[in-house]
Amino acid sequence: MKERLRLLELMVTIREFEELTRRLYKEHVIQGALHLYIGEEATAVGACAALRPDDYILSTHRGHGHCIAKGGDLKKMLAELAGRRTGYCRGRGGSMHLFAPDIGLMGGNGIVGGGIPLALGVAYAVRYNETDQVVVCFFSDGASNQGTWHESMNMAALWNLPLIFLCENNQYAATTPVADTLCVPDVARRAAGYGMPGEVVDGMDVEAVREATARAVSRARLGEGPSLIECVTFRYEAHCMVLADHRKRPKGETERWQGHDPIDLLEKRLLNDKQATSEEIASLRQSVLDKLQEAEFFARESEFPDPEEFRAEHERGNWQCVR
Amino acid sequence: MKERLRLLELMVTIREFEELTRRLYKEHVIQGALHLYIGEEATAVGACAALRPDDYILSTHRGHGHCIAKGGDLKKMLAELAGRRTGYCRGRGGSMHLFAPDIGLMGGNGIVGGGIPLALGVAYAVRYNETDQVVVCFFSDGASNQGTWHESMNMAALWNLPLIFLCENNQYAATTPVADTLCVPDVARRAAGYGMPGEVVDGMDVEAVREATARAVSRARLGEGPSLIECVTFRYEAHCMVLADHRKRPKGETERWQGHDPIDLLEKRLLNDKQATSEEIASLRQSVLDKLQEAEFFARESEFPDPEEFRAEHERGNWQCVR
Amino acid sequence: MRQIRYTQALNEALHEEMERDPSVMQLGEDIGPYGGVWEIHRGLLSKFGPMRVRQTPISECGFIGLAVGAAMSGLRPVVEIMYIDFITTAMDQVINQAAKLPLMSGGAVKVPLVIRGEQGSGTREAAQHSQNLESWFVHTPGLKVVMPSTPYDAKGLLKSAIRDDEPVMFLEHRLLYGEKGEVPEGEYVVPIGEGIVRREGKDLTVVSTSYFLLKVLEAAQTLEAEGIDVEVIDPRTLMPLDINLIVNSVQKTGKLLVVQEATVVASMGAEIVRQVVETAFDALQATPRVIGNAHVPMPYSPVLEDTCMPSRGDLLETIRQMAVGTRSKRIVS
Amino acid sequence: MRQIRYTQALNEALHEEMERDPSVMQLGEDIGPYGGVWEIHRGLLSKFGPMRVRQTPISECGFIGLAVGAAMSGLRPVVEIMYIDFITTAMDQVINQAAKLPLMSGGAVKVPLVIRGEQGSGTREAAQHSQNLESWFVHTPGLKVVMPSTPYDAKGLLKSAIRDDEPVMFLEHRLLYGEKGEVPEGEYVVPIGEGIVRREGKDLTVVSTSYFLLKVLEAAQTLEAEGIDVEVIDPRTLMPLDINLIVNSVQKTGKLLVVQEATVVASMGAEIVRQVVETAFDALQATPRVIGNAHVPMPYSPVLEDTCMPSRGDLLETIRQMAVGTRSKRIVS
Ligand SMILES: Cc1ncc(C[n+]2csc(CCOP(=O)(O)OP(=O)(O)O)c2C)c(N)n1
Ligand SMILES: Cc1ncc(C[n+]2csc(CCOP(=O)(O)OP(=O)(O)O)c2C)c(N)n1
Ligand SMILES: [Mg+2]
Ligand SMILES: [Mg+2]
Repeated sequence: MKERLRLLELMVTIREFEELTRRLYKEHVIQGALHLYIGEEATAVGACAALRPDDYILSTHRGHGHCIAKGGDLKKMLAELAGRRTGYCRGRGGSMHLFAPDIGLMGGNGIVGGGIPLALGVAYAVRYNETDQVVVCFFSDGASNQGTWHESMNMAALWNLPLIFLCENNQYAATTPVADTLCVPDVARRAAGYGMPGEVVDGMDVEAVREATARAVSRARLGEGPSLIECVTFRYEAHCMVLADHRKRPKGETERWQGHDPIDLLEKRLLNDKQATSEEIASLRQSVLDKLQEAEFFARESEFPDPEEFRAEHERGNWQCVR
Repeated sequence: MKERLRLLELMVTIREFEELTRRLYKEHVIQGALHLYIGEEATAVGACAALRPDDYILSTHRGHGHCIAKGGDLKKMLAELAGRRTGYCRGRGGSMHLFAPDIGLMGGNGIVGGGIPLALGVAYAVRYNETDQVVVCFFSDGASNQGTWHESMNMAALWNLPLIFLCENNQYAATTPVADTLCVPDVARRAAGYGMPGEVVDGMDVEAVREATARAVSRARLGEGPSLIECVTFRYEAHCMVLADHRKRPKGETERWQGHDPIDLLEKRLLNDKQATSEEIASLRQSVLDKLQEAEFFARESEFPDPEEFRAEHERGNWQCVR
Repeated sequence: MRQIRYTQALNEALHEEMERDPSVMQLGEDIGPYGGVWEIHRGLLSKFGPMRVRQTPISECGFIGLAVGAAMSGLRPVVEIMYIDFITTAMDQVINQAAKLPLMSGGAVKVPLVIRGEQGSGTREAAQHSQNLESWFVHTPGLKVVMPSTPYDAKGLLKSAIRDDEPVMFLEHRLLYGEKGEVPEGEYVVPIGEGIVRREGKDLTVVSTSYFLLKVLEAAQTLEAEGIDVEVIDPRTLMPLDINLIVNSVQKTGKLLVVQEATVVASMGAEIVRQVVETAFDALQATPRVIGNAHVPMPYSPVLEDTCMPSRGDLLETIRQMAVGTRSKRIVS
Repeated sequence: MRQIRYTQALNEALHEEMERDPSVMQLGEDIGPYGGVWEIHRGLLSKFGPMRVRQTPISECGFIGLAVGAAMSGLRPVVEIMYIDFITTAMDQVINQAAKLPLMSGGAVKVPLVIRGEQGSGTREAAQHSQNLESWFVHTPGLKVVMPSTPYDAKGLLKSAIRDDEPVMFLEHRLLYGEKGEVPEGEYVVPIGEGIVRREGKDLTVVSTSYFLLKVLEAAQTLEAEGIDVEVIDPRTLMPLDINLIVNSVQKTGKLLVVQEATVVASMGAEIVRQVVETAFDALQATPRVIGNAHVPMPYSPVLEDTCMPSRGDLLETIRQMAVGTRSKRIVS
């Protein structure tokens, strides 16, 4: 029960975090690229729930959820998104580039498919060091059509690496529906071409995701090699803050998925199974909001990085050509 | 019967052509990179036998066989290999870069896997122009692990292009055996991940290759989309003229494959089926040698390109920085 | 004359060229129903259908290769790369295929291909979305490189690029997309390879392209009040470069400043200096200079991004120094 | 001192560094039982086993990415790219990942990675196997770029590169592989960022790297007989560049010639001119020049390849002209 509440809390944290970033973006506190994870909370939370703290994940451009699910510090996250020196990357990375090796997050990535070979390398290092850690590589449907995906699937299988390819099939790559880019009905069936187990799971069901990931994790830990898991999920919002692609979706599509919302789903289970009351859930949400308020305060109050210091740090910066 | 003799003639032509290039390389008439096709004759000849003259092929770094099988002019080929102005590419391309659009050869390629997306584009143009031509894309086992292969397989299937992915699995990529690079026993099984038919055929049996290709061609012509064919074959010689990797193969491996030689195989069939006599075969070989001698003479006698002319042709050449 | 946005000018060029020539086609991500994330493909899909307006998977290497193959086969593909930063995933097809096959084939195939996309810094998108990569393409034989700074040039040069038989890298800047400018109705082209004097002056030649050109023109305006008379040249095409236009100007002003957004080391700016020095060394009355972005991967934080780019103040100061500062005192034997 | 080949020097560096540091590992095609197509990996697999000497599929983007990920995790991968031309297939991992992640992560991860491989023209391998791409990497913030010309430097710089915490592009030349030179037994390193005066002289500074340096030294020797006294500088590292060494030399000779194999436009040569002009304009007594390969994709035919590269005669002639020719007569106000 505790565990289920924890899953709920993480999903609520992600959702509310995203709502907060949306507000901060409108205020220009956050700038640049911002991709919301709303609707997909169950995949990050379910997958990371099957991991140990010392396991690794690699994230994408849509990475806030992954970071929170792996135990990321909300303050450092928001500070990073706001470009402050107290952020995870001292303000140098921003939303798409959260790095937190201390919690096993080896980075987001602004290049679609760009992080997949990096995950391969992290998994390679795990085997090199002969530990029993595992690596989860998050990517979405769009990225699965990049050449890097194929090359990495092949090498992971060839060398039996402890790597879980975790596809968040959220039905779209930017404005493009998955049926327009993927020549087969699902990504998972491609696993067979690499002699790897491939499984499709309900990506809105956090417990189903956790179970599927746990199976793959235990294979990987036992040295039985990589797996591919495809979580069927949905992005409720726009691709990013400057596109309004979600407005052009087929009528009713978003609503249909919202009817199968991952947070609602788990809440209902908790209530049904009498593991929590509505009041408890409400107070959990409130405590999340409180933490986020603190984080917001922290980010807003944090200093920006110091340009002087930055220039001094980068002596090859050729600064005499800038000014 | 005529047809079978034609297949034999083409295979013998390829083999003898390669023997000739080897000699010319030692004499420095041919320079740079030279990759012999000896042992693999049945794949090019079998595949091209299923094509019409106006169909297209795309070739690789090991492309002499493809060019001959598609009807290439031996003189222009050898002249190209010798860097003469009478060559297929006026001496600018050399061995890895035979282009002969007049016979449907849209180029060799020095980048492993680099030609696969080009084949996709040629097939796209065929559909664009609404003709019933088809395109065969040759590549070997090594190239199948490049990202371009995956991206091209997906798009070819997605848009139902008249493209045949023809894998010449010759067991090695340079010095590396296929088992060290391919995480599954064969390339063909990856076709399923693209909803494409995938077939393994005996690449030493020219008629088997022709039949398999013919099936794929007829699908493609009818608008039923791409196919993958894997021809199991073997490269008898070194990867190229400057490596001696073939000397380091497991004992007896090359000999085993030579015991299943594509030319011998077809010769035996012709003799068995009484479609040719030994004398006829000997005279066929002789006529091939005669043609090659003519081609050699042509290449040797041909002029080199004129540097002056070349410089004049390339006005952006920045020639004042060269001399 | 009517004023239209840069993106609209591009959109018009695509519409007109696709109407004019049935072999012209579009490839790229999200260019279908949505009309492209930059909205440059609006209306194309419904008018020309999916064969000619092909929305692709995120497979840049594959679809740029497709474009090269299609171009070899007689089509004229125009490919959108959403951010130039992503061209790294397809460099082989650009560099080893598109740029080289026409020569390697001895002319047996042509590659009439346009790869267009936006680049640039200044939008807080961090290092993987902030590069200016024109110098790579300029350095690569076999490519033409175009960098229009106005809606007029964007339209006219895109039409020229599409009609060109060689591969053209057509580099836009996302901060130019919202800029408006005069664009006549009806047919015109801007030839590839011709620069333009954007402002005449006698004290200093400033060469600048793309979005930075706007800042240079604004600085020139400001400095006019101080009596500094800046000549501003927009090469528009970087390969081939209209070096005569630049050299003539330097012959007049005796001074050269290149202002670019790209990092400076081994860049187009360095190249312009090299060429000017080589052809007009004796005309130079001061050290020629290049200013541009710092040599660091672009950081996200607004304060850091700003410190990595020449500011308005930096620009004014550099021009002032060069225009009125002490001249070189050297006497040559 | 013993003389060994360039490839053997590299091989020794790999052996020694792998012995010294268990986190050093090798990745690349054909580097296993065969020992690499250039034979630089001889003996490594049997000594260190397949985890540390990993022969890869032809998946450059994937295995360079693997190397970046492994480097982020504390290993020190050394990747062989068989010809630098093939780096185009992996540019994203080099440019957007290796070069940028250390900064973007705010230092949370390091990428101690060496990508080494040979480049160059002159072997009749045509345009897809003949490029010199150092200028791209020099232009890209976040990378160091090394180009050793002797076996001694090859070994010493490779050891430094492996110990460096930043990604290093280590660019060899296949025509150097057979060259022999003095290499002491035992431990030494050559620091990254230090150039060297290969020959002292007073008439002209020639800056050259890699294989062309050998031709420059030979030309200098020849010209000595004509009384032309050439100073030859080998920067060895292009990023960071030992510009002081070059500028000091130009202060002395008053003349600069850069000789490179890369095409000239927007290249390292242009950059050296830019920096010298910017810091030592007044010292220049003649127009600085850059010579290098023609701006065309390299054709196969020997006669054409030769015409695209500066010949020995071209080199002699250029040096002669610059050394003894008419000096610039300009008098500056
Ligand atoms: C190589 C590359 N191509 C294109 C883009 C632009 N882009 C950013 S996100 C995105 C869509 C990604 O789709 P998907 O992989 O399904 O991830 P999702 O956004 O659905 O999480 C695109 C096209 C990019 N960042 N990198
Ligand atoms: C992208 C790239 N990587 C590496 C090479 C070097 N190389 C040339 S041929 C070859 C082996 C190719 O193997 P395969 O695809 O099986 O073709 P085969 O030689 O067996 O016909 C390699 C590694 C190359 N030309 N291009
Ligand atoms: Mg998606
Ligand atoms: Mg092979």
